[in-house]
Amino acid sequence: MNWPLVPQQVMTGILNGGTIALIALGIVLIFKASEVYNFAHGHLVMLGAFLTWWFAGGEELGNELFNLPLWAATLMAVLTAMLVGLAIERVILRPMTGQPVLAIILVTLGLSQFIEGGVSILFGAQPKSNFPTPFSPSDVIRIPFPGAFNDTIILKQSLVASFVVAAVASAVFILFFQYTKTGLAMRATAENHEVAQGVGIRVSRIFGLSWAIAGVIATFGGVLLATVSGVSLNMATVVLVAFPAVLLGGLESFGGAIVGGLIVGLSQALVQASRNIEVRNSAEIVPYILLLIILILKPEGLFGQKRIERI
Amino acid sequence: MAEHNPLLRVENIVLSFGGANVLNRVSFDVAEHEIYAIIGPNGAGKTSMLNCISAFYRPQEGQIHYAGRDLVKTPTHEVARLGIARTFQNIALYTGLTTLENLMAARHIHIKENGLASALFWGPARREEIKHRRVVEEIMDFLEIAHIRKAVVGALPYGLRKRVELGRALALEPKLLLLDEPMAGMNIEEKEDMARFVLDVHERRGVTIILIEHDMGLVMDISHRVVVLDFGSKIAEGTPDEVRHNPAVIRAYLGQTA
Amino acid sequence: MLKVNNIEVIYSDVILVLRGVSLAVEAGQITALLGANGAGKTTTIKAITGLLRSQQGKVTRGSIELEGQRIDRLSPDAVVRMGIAQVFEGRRLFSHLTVEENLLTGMVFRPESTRSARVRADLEQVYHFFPRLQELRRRTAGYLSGGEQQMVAIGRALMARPRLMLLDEPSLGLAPLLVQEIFSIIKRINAESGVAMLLVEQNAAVALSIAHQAYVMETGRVVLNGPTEQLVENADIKEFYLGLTQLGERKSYRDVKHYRRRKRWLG
Amino acid sequence: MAMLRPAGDFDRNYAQDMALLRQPWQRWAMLLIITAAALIPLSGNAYLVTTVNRIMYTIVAVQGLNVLTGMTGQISLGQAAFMLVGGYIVALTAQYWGLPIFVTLPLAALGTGVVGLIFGLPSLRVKGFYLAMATLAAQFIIPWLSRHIFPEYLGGSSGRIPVPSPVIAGITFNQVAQVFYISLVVLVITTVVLINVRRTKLGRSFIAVRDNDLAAEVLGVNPFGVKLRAFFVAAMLAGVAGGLKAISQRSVGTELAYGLNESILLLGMLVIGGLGHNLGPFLGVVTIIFLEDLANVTGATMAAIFPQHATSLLTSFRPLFFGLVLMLFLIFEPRGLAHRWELLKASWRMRPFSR
Repeated sequence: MNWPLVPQQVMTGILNGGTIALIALGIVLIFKASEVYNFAHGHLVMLGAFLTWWFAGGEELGNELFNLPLWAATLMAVLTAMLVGLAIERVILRPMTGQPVLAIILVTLGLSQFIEGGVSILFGAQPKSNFPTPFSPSDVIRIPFPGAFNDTIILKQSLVASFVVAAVASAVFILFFQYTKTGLAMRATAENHEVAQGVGIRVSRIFGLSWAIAGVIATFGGVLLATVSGVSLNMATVVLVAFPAVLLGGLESFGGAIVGGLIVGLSQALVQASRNIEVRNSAEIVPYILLLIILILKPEGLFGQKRIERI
Repeated sequence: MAEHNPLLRVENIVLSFGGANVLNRVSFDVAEHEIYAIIGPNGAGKTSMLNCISAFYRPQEGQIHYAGRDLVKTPTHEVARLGIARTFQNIALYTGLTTLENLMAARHIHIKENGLASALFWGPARREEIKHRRVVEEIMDFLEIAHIRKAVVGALPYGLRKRVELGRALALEPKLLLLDEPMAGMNIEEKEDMARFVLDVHERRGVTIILIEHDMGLVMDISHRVVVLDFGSKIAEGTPDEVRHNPAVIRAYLGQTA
Repeated sequence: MLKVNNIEVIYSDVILVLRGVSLAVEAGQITALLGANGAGKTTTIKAITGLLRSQQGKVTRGSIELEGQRIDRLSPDAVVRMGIAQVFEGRRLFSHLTVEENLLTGMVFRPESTRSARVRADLEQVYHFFPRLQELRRRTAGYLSGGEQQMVAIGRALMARPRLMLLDEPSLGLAPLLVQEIFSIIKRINAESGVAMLLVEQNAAVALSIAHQAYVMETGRVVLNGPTEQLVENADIKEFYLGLTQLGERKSYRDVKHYRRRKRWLG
Repeated sequence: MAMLRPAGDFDRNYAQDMALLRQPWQRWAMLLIITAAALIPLSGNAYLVTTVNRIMYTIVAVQGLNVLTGMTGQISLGQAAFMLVGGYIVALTAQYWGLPIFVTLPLAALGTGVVGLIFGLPSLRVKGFYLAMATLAAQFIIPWLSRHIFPEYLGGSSGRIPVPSPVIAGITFNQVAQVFYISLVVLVITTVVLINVRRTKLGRSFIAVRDNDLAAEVLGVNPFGVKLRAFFVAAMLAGVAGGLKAISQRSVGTELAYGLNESILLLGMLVIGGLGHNLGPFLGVVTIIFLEDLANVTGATMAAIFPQHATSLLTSFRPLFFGLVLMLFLIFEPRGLAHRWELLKASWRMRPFSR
């Protein structure tokens, strides 16, 4: 271990973990509301990033339909993603109601492929480096920290900003769930569709709403990621680490998703403090190794509930 | 007869889930060649008791002695090898297999695997299949389900599926058969058929039977002894006549204005 | 007010569960629906609430009317909007929500906010009937005892301000003493708020003690009905549902015909 | 329905009832199909030979997936990674130990089988989605390892190593038209074995675990043991398929399509063909490979029309088509083409009473 690097990596890891946590929240939301394991969530994140880039006039051909500032482009992308979310629920998942887990997983995998092809046709397959981020790589905050490398911790402003946005978005999300009437209806639906219908909740509307919200937070996640590392098709695969995060925390728990996201971010950053090059290189698979360990030792996750099997 | 020759001895079973007591110090003996009924209101712990006997649930306390072993400590999949088979309250067939294959699947514990020969369906493997096919055909014939031997069970009507499930349990050639509401949701005629099969299994194959059933008439007719559970505790045990007139049973289960 | 006219219900296109069931619930009265396990009581309730469809069941004949309006084609949430609230068999609370949140789920379909004065008043009314729930309001529902859960389930249905309440086996798995308590509260709710009730019960004795009239079901049809004073005098009811005498003279299951050998073909 | 047979065709004993090819014409038809396949390389059509060869080894991989996912109900997102393992085993054992192909392929099967067992271990405690996640972990970890450990043997970051062409009876199989016959023989063997597995003890216990693992356990089947066997068999077949792919492409490595998308593709082929059905892998692989080629042609045509978007168009039609077809099948025909085939067969038997 290269100890002077550790404080720096801990901070970077936590900041990165914020975005992963936000993405993981979207997966947990869909699962809680409709028991769908959404393997296409990473692709929704990517789609959100591409949409924002496009609304911001990213093509730079001079004949763009839109050339909006970042905030407006994000807003437009969020609205579009909401509609996409609604459409996915209505067209793809509603006809699948009652199908086994395998079919549901496969249909989201099919959706992920479809989105990948669609994005590539609409926006081009090449990575985009001109995402309109308000920060440049040299915008950094230096915090004196004795014992760290050069006795300072350097934080990229883009990372700090994305962490703040992720934290605020997560907080808004959880407050909405906890304290609004719609949030209550969603939590009730998550527990039991039939009983929820039986107390007068329009369950299909709740499903649609969950997918719309998932589209929104996926887009936020996409924008945050793009601010840090640009826009590319590869994003979808990179954010698959949100799945280990979800399972680390336990599939049913929002708090768990956040903690899981932070753990994943932290573990990926910490291995980079190693002196061994192969360990440093393992950042991309460390979340999956953690995942295997948790599946064998505590399959229900750190905060999940054990299920009682009935026969 | 329980005193001389208990086949199964349940002792002080305590089972709880997340703090809720499901079974509370339940004990009883089942004699060899007996039809033993477990009755009680919904949620009394009857199915949980069967689940303990088939080693599906692990009670926190108590023992279940059978064939010189404590079933509480036996791996679930080994219980069938000891000669215990069962049916389930909400039919648990292998829905993607045919009737024939469902019964053959239950021969699992009896079929020898022949490695390469099985892979090529040749010689010994083929003879093994045919040998067990004979046993299974006997059972299908007995239960009058031979005409649906090649029908996928998921698509069969409820009454037939119940019968296939009984057939699957019999294909294990059990000494002890656990039946969880085998006649639930059937009309009188179907119930009569099922009662006939259960009695035949008992008489001809000498199988000991533990039965959960709600139809009191049926329980009283075919069982030798009855245990009554209420809130996870045993409140009475005895012959059908004794139980029927037990005031505690009338209060908790049969129902009467106090 | 509620009329069920000769309905037939089929599950998965094959299994006929109800074969022509008719019953009527009068405004302000408690109507009991009795019968053994598997007689079709719960199916009847599901046909009324529209919850059959989620289980591959459907009403293939007959109609269900609430004050003259047909409701048998409505979705479950629309039925609740019409003023029919139900208390599920086995209570079925949202076990991770608190007691008060559970009660509030009963009114989320109504337009007012959860913090409005009307809703507060409704909550107060529930706490008036079930004072114990007031102390437990912040507790997670899953950890309550069976009796307390039943109270929450009834309270949740009350929060819908229903015209008609359907209660499916409220005595299920409760100790006799608790059953008495719950049923006396049910009776009080009916008397004080005037809501009509359809009470499905296996425990005939306790159901008949509070109902105004009752229907008896067996294997998917109604076999007997009338005012409770009449029914408790009926010999069959006494014998089969109240367990007052020995079990009747019918053919024993031991005497049914025996297995015979048949021709066998390999299909 | 499926039991209806022409008048005069009876079974007199159980052996006849179990026979697969019941009538002489069925035997002849089978022989004819295999002979026809064997004649393809003589056509000299390179596209046809390459495609059919690819179809054959892909079928073997999907057959493995069919055992694990179709018959046993355990979702695997890692089949392509297991193919990579098989490819490396074939390449390394031939390169460094000079072993002949009828040793290297079985070694690939066994070696990959063992790797499969390791990633099957979580199935002791988890199922469904959780298990899919464990195999997803395999899909990331295995290719990563191949790029980062033993770079002198596995090719390191270059992502590929050469595979020596097999030599049988003095002839070097360095043409696809020659490798074709190896694939054909392997496919015939795996198909026969799998048909027999399906109708004997092991196959029934696979399906028992899929349909009701809890009941199976109570009735004497050890679900964990059965799932591990399924993982083993699936990985074995992936290993063999990977070996064939490596030999056909004459190199192996992460660069050559062994990623998550490839695993999803294999799973999609199985679903479209028909989960758990012996014919499923055949129908699914043929359909998807045909569609892929169609997508590639469409992409190329479009790229010629819009040259400024050429790269995007060339890569995007494949996932777009595949995702769409997979979703349509899951929504409208979740039992796949094999089920359609069964319906067709039934109506053929019922003619002229069927429409």
